[in-house]
Amino acid sequence: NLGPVANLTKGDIERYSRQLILPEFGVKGQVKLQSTSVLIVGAGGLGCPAAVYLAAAGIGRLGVVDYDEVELSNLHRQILHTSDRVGLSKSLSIVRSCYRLNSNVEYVPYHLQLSSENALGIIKQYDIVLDATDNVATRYLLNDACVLAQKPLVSGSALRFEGQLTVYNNNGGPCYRCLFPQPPPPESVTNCSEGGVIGVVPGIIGSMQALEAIKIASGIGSSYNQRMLLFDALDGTFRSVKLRPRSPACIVCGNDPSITQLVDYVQFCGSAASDKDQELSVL
Amino acid sequence: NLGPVANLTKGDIERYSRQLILPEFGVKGQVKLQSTSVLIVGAGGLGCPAAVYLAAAGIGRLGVVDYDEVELSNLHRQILHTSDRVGLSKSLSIVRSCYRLNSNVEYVPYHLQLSSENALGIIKQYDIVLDATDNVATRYLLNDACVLAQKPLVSGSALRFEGQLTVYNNNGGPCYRCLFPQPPPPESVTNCSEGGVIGVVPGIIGSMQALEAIKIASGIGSSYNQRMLLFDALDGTFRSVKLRPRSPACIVCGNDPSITQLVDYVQFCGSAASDKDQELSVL
Amino acid sequence: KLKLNKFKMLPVTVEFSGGAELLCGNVKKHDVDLPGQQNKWQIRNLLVWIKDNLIQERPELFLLGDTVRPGILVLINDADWELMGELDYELQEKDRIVFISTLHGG
Amino acid sequence: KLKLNKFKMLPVTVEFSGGAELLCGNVKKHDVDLPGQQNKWQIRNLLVWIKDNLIQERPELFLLGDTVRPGILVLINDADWELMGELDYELQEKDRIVFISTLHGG
Ligand SMILES: [Zn+2]
Ligand SMILES: [Zn+2]
Repeated sequence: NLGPVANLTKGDIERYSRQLILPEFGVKGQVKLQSTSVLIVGAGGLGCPAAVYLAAAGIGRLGVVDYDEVELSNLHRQILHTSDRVGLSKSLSIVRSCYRLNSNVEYVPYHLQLSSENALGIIKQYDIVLDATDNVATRYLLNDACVLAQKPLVSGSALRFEGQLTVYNNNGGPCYRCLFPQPPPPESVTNCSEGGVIGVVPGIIGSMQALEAIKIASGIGSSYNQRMLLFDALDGTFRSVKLRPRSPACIVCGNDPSITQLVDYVQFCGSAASDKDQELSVL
Repeated sequence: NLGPVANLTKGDIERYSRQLILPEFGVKGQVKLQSTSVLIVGAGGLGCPAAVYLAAAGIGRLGVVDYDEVELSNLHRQILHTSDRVGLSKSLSIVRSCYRLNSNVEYVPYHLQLSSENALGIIKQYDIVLDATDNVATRYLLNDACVLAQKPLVSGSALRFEGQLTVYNNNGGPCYRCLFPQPPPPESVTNCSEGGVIGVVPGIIGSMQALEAIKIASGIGSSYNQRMLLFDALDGTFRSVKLRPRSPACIVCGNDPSITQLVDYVQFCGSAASDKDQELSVL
Repeated sequence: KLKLNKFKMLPVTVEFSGGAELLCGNVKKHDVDLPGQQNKWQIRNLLVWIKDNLIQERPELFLLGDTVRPGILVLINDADWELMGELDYELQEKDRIVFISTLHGG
Repeated sequence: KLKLNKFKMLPVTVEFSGGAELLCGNVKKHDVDLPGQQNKWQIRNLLVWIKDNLIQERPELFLLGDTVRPGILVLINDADWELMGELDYELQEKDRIVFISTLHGG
């Protein structure tokens, strides 16, 4: 007994049959998924696998934000772009690739840089947000916007042979600021352009972001509230660690927040929202 | 100091720059990768992510074996196929998608069913083999062929919310028969058509297969010789367990093997090499 | 009248995955107290106890003769049971024994 | 002449990841014996000991004042140190203390 099928077309039932027959997911999970909207911020190494698996599973609406264009040096890890799209908008490129896989999803490419001015207006239109960005300033911006708009933030990151994953601002778990009230010193921050990355590492973390978003959307719930996954590709190990809960003293998600609207994150972090213009640093 | 660049073109250096700057990988790793050939058997949920990340990283030659054509019910997890390719050869579909991402790789699609007659001839032309199949008979066939041809076998599998990964026949580790001398009773075997699967689970396992193949090819070496990764997507946990070493008594990889050429695997397993025609079973 | 067991109970964790949990009412993790007995608990005794106490359907998909059926991998504290003595392994308190049905899908 | 320490050494494991290992000669795992001392070893003492004994370059990217610099997450036996008392936590034998530099790339 698979439950109600009212909202699923015959084509849906065939396309999604292999997940419909899972009792933990089923028609109920599929219908919920199809009525959920997910915003992916960052159309790079994390955003590509996250987008394609959410599209494949039949998410209702998928927004993709990126201000950048496809470059040749992206293609070792950003698997939804193609050689002949070098120079094209990354968000548009992701949408084109996902559309060919599943045209039932509503796609919204945003070719723009997320900012304190536009973030809340965009995020408010989505149920779940994925942080697939590549810099500290946008990570704080996205965190604060998700707290203010009350959206769960599925956060992934990758560098060299390592990856990290957690879900912020969900079910009593911490937000990014609860964990990191102060930004790191700019000279301690390394991005993929400077530090390098094995392409399949963001592939695995981005896929995990899609998985956790699917679990939240379908009602299963995330395994990474107040937990963080640490992946080391060199020795092939995954470690799951317990994090602090939401901090009542947090200046954005606490009981008496002092941040009630978005601020200037480039100033706060002392670094720009780009992975291109920074000088080489140690870690 | 990045080492010799003799074998890398200017285009290569730009395309792979983010992995070239990793000291553990570097130009040396890239050159090794580009002179390595990988055969992926199975162009489905595991084969798609494995193929695309190997292609993106710049593997030298990529062979893809599958006898099947794209179906609509594949598309929730087999992310390199597209809606308008339903009916097209899966191996060809994977090659077309990978070619658009990286045309520097030599692609060889095999639209055929791997059999005791053709397996050795194909496998001998590759350095590393990925088991991305969906049935027991082909898994034993592939194991025996890799032992006879002395190739490492990076094995992945996925069902429902779970995935498993290991590397057989490598560095003193066991082969599939060392671990499982007898095939499971056919009524205990479930495939993705019957049991269902969350699409991103083979996505994560297939990506891990690509990672281990890249580590073997580039000289880093695999973390999964004599180890198995167990992934449970429902609770988001990964567990790595220690396996037995190669068995001296193994009938194919042991000291006095009785299997010195490929046998009849459908008869051995009591089941056909297809995920379509079997009756529903419990697990 | 209560019949007291003069031997100490042995607490262990028994887990099933890869589909083997479907034989146990779809419950993956079982914290169990094995009844006290004069002899040490070996894996061979545990298998019988599991068949009698945890398996709810189709025991032939768990046991074949006196051992697990082909295709089930047994782990003792995250190591292949072949490294630990297989059926002869003597259970210790808090041991974690895992039965994994190997997957074949892709 | 050997100067004997009458207090017992404290063996712990210190690990670095996410790039923090680059400050320690790119070595991720350090099994160390902390010298015996009259008072209990707290994390606050460990930080100083690490700075003096493991950090090979740019200590300002590890410590800021008497605590770790912003952006480093400290784990005590796989739990966020904030759950364990932070600087005041008293080290136990075989504890595993991990310093993770958070990643921002994608
Ligand atoms: Zn907070
Ligand atoms: Zn063998």
